[in-house]
Amino acid sequence: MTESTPALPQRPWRQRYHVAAIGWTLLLAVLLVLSSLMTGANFGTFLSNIDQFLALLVQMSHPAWSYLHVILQPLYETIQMAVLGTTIGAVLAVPFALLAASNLVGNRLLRGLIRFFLDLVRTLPDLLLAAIFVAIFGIGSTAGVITLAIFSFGMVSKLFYEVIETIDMGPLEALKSVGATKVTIIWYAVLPQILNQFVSYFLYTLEINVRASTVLGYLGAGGIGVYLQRSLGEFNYSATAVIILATLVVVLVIDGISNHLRRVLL
Amino acid sequence: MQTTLENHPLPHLFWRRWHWLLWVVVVAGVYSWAIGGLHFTGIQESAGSVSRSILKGLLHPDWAYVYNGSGEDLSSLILQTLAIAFLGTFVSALISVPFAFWAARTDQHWAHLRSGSGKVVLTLIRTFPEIVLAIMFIKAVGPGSYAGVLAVSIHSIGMLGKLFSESLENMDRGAEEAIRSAGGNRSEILTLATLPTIFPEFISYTLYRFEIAVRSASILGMVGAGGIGTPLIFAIQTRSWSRVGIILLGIIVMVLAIDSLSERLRKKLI
Amino acid sequence: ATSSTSSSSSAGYTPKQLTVEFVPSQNASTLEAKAKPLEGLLKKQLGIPVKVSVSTDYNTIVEAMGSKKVDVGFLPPDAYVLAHKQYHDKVLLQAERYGLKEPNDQATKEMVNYYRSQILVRKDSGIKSIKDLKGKKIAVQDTTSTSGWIYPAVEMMEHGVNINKDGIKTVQVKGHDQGVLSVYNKNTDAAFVFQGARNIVKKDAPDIMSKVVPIYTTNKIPNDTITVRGDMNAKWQKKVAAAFKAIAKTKQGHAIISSVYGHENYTDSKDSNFDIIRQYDKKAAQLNK
Amino acid sequence: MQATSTKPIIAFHHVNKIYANGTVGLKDINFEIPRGQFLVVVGLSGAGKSTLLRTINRMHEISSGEIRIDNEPISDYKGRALRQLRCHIGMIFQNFNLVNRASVERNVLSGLVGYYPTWKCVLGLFSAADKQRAIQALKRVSLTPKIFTRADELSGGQQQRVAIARTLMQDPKIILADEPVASLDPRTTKDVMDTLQRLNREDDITVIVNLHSVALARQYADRIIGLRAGELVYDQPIANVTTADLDRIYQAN
Amino acid sequence: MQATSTKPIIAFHHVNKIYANGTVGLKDINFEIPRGQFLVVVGLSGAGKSTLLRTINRMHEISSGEIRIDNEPISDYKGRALRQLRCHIGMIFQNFNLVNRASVERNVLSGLVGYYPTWKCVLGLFSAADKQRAIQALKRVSLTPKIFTRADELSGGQQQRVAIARTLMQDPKIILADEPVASLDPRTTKDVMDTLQRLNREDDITVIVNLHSVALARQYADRIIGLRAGELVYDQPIANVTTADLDRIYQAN
Ligand SMILES: Nc1ncnc2c1ncn2[C@@H]1O[C@H](COP(=O)(O)OP(=O)(O)OP(=O)(O)O)[C@@H](O)[C@H]1O
Ligand SMILES: Nc1ncnc2c1ncn2[C@@H]1O[C@H](COP(=O)(O)OP(=O)(O)OP(=O)(O)O)[C@@H](O)[C@H]1O
Ligand SMILES: [Mg+2]
Ligand SMILES: [Mg+2]
Repeated sequence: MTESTPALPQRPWRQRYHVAAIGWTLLLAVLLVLSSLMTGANFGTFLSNIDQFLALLVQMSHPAWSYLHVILQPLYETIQMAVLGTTIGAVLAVPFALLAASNLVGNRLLRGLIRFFLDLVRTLPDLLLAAIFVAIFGIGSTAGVITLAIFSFGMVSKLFYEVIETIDMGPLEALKSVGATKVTIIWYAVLPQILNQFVSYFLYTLEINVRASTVLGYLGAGGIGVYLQRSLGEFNYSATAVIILATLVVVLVIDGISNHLRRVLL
Repeated sequence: MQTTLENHPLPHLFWRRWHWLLWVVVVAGVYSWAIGGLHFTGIQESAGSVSRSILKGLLHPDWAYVYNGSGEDLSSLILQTLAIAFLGTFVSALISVPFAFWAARTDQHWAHLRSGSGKVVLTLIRTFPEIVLAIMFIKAVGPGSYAGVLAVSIHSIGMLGKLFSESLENMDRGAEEAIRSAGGNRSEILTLATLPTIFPEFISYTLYRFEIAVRSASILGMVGAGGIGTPLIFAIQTRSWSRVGIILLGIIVMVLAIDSLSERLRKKLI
Repeated sequence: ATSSTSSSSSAGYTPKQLTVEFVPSQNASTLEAKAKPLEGLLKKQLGIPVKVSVSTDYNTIVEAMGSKKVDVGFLPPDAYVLAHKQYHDKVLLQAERYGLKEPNDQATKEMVNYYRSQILVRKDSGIKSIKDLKGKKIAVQDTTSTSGWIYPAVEMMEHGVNINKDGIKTVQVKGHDQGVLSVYNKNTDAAFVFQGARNIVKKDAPDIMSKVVPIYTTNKIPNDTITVRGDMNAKWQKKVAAAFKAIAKTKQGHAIISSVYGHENYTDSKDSNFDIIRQYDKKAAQLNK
Repeated sequence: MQATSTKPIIAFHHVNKIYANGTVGLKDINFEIPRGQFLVVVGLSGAGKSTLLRTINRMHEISSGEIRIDNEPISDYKGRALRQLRCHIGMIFQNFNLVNRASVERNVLSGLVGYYPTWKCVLGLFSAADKQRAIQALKRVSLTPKIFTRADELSGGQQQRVAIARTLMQDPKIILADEPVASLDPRTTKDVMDTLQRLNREDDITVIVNLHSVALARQYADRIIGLRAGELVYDQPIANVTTADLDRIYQAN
Repeated sequence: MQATSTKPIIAFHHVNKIYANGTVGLKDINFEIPRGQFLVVVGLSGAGKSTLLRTINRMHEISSGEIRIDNEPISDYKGRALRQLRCHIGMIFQNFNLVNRASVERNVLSGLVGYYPTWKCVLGLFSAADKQRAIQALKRVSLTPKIFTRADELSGGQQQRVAIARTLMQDPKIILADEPVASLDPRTTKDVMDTLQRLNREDDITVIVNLHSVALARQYADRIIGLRAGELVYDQPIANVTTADLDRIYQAN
């Protein structure tokens, strides 16, 4: 065994001096400094005023449980809106996601168009959607459901085509090799593979929608958000706490169902 | 080849074949409750003229608002929104790492309590409305985009912590095992195996969350925590649709640009 | 929550930099999220740096004034009453606007420091008076809204109609424009809105003035306030008040406050101007029991 | 062992395959496969074995030359005709390619989709006779007791046998198997290879198998062909195959 | 081939391992491994081969019995002492377990973790001498040209050789290899097994390998032991091993 040093490969100087890593770090630092300047961020101010931050938390730490019966109905309404909105959005998302997946659709142009459309939908702020649909459908659940449906559509379709792109192509090949049509292939080989992911993303979106309704209420799209705003307007933070906790329970339940279903469907 | 049934009786489980019916009933129940519980408003009498004027406004955006040098135009507010989202997401990503380790369910038994409590805390943070957080921070640091940054930093922990902890749960533990078998201790395993393995996924989630923060920074504007949200809300409230149009256009351009940038970054990372 | 008995001395808080935040009320139909012009004007008057910010929600202003992060707030009357109660904030000025008169909410030449609330119905509905509202559906604002709930509800009671009984169904809507539209679209039979709210939807529904008309107009409601932190020293309170008044007098200043906030002028105000609001609040609270 | 004098079921004429990125997959391949033969293809990794197999049922398109099945050139088949062709060629994959979440029965029945209209497939409306055939197919691979089990609850060898049963449903004239026993343990390997041999002998199905293991190749093949860098470098009936020959195929160039 | 008369480096005495869920991993295992032996462990999937290997460096804890290394019982080792023990035992995994995104050099150097204080490892402050050793280790597995390449850009066989180089950095007395060549092609398999053999012969490292392939076992082992359902059912020096024996190990009970 000779101890001579074998010839090592040459590294370009960019690699030897970690140019990329240093460059990225610098860029990050510069961006951070710029945004701190722009937003006037100053950690000291926050620390010295932390008691003011906590003041509201202290008020919230005594939830006014009697408020619960007031918000139960709007909470149901929130869930109902979220369920319908998410369902409509998710169902519409399926065909679009299939068409946007690069491993199912070879046609780049079609895929590009579909993706651009989906991107566009996702950029629409839900606030604006809510405002427009309130203007069209008036105050109430219809506007809320449609807003949530569009929001869910944008979100689910993206999550979904990303999942489709990671499926095992083996079963698709197997079906192709027995002479199956496209639709059959999707039905037999694609859908079963993504079903549990679909369910879990559906529930994830549902959860987001339940939370989103606290914001949508601000614009009159119904649900618990109206009461959140009212409690804040009355400086009634113990009621705010009840609203938050009630929402938390709903979200935890959805989370629990999601975890359970994921295990069952795995 | 005769029938097989005598030598290999087919397993026939009634429950197994029909349990999906139960699911159908449950799901149908949920939906009838959801549909029955809401009262739907139809299309309004004013819908026609309202949508027409909305459409007209959106199609004739208020171009003068794009830049007017006052520092309160679309371009400066969009920049401000980006700064809020960027700084907020960055801080949030840092804080989320310990939260993720707290909430990740690893194989030990005692971990259930730890990860369970971590998960509930993360859910609470996620559920805590951004608006309320913003009010709390405005109380602490005054109105303006700094409060927005803080609100985004804290609120994003809820989601980032969850995503991070899930990727910790699902990661390939091979490299960790290798370091352990070579005699590494906990911190060596963490820094030499766990973090390098998980790093790209963390970055990718952070970018994803950044995109969301950009979009939702408009919500913060409602309470005066900075960004493009305030003028958007005002424009909506006063039904100035051409102003809404230009702001929307700005948001679309900004989000599309961010999306494609972060998409490219993410591809590079993985 | 500091006690503020310092109004007569120069003791108390002396601002080095003045922080101003406002919530535009919907009465101004040319609402803009503009802060910079006012910053410049105030700075010229006061000689210290001024920071102006905008919010759509007065809760943040009250809370930020409570935590001494905001020195001056533009608050609607109901918010002022709450702020005074919570943090002893002090009203300096009230805004003045041109008065409105019927029909069709025409602007008068007279400057007033109050506004009113109206009950709107469709002209073809056959509802002529408050009595006809029994058994009907009414669009209202939040229960904290002065013009969208408290004044009209209390005055209806005085006319013998209890909004929470008498078969009346209330629908809470968000924004006075929505109230107007819900009547226009026949979703509700009536709506409580501030006088002039129909102007907001004029662009979207040009025939609004002829289709939707008021059947009742309430008493005067005090206009928006300019309120300062309770612990600000008296000298500075005077200085701030003077500055705002001076701005409203100059041509350039007037143009800005008028176009951005819908304010035409400022007059001195005192806390007792808002006792009327407190009375109405009390009555409304009884009504809700 | 079958006579090599019968009319060929598959014939390659000057077949070339160049991948889009310029890689040469196959280079001027010429040979014929008689009906009922058990043909084993050997070669280094990347030699083109999978490529060769996949051109036969047009899972890959060839760049030039001609492949004939039953004396028909298959290159022009499109849509329905192509699906009909594939109907009669079974394919078995190294990693089984079952739908993991579906039951064994459903996986086996999916071999029939080429014979059913799409809407019947989607609704799962298979005739009772065909369900009976699925049971028979499972019986031939000794898996009837697992009929309602989910595919991912089976061991590797069992999964591969499900894949074979799926192929049997197609009533194939040809079975293509691409490294069907890599990653299986020795006993399961024997199981699977024996099953293939039985199909070849009992039903006279032509079987073409890619194998990495020379020992297996010698044990089961009627004939061995060797590929290297896309070229056919070896072609002998089993009687003439020597160890030295095989070693040579495995030498890199 | 080493004499079996030297003092054993590893000794199992009545070792039992029962998993938390009740599965019996090992059942009353008794045997000794002399220093410098090349031992191959065979057995069906699930027989307990991995379990056996992993108890040696305490990646798994045993339930009862005793394992001695260099005549020291290892069960009580904790913290530092345990890490010291692991320092001198190299482990090679079926799926390599490299940090994919790190360079080959860094992966190899990570074998030194047991020898360096934590903070130096974390900051990557390895001595020049150790960097030189890493180059030597890579040379022994013929991978020096790839030293700055990212691990995930290597082929499977190359990755496994990086894993071996990492193990060499530990300067191990024992190498444990858990199916190091499953999923590798024959030529790469030979590469990897030859490397292990060289380490065994040249450096007198005791090598214990789990293998699925009987052919490989016979080719490289000094001695073969067989497990079935957690029990040691076979133990013979290579000279006495017959094909019939091995077939018997693979029979299910
Ligand atoms: N889709 C593809 N695009 C480009 N090149 C490909 C593609 N598929 C295979 N190749 C290349 O074609 C050559 C032959 O590949 P093929 O898969 O047929 O080899 P193989 O003999 O089956 O190898 P293995 O034993 O590893 O499966 C290889 O060099 C491979 O890299
Ligand atoms: N962490 C664990 N918890 C419970 N049971 C386990 C665990 N790990 C392994 N087992 C079980 O212990 C038995 C022995 O497993 P082991 O992994 O040692 O088998 P093996 O011989 O290495 O098999 P293979 O060839 O598949 O790797 C198996 O029945 C296995 O299911
Ligand atoms: Mg291949
Ligand atoms: Mg194992």
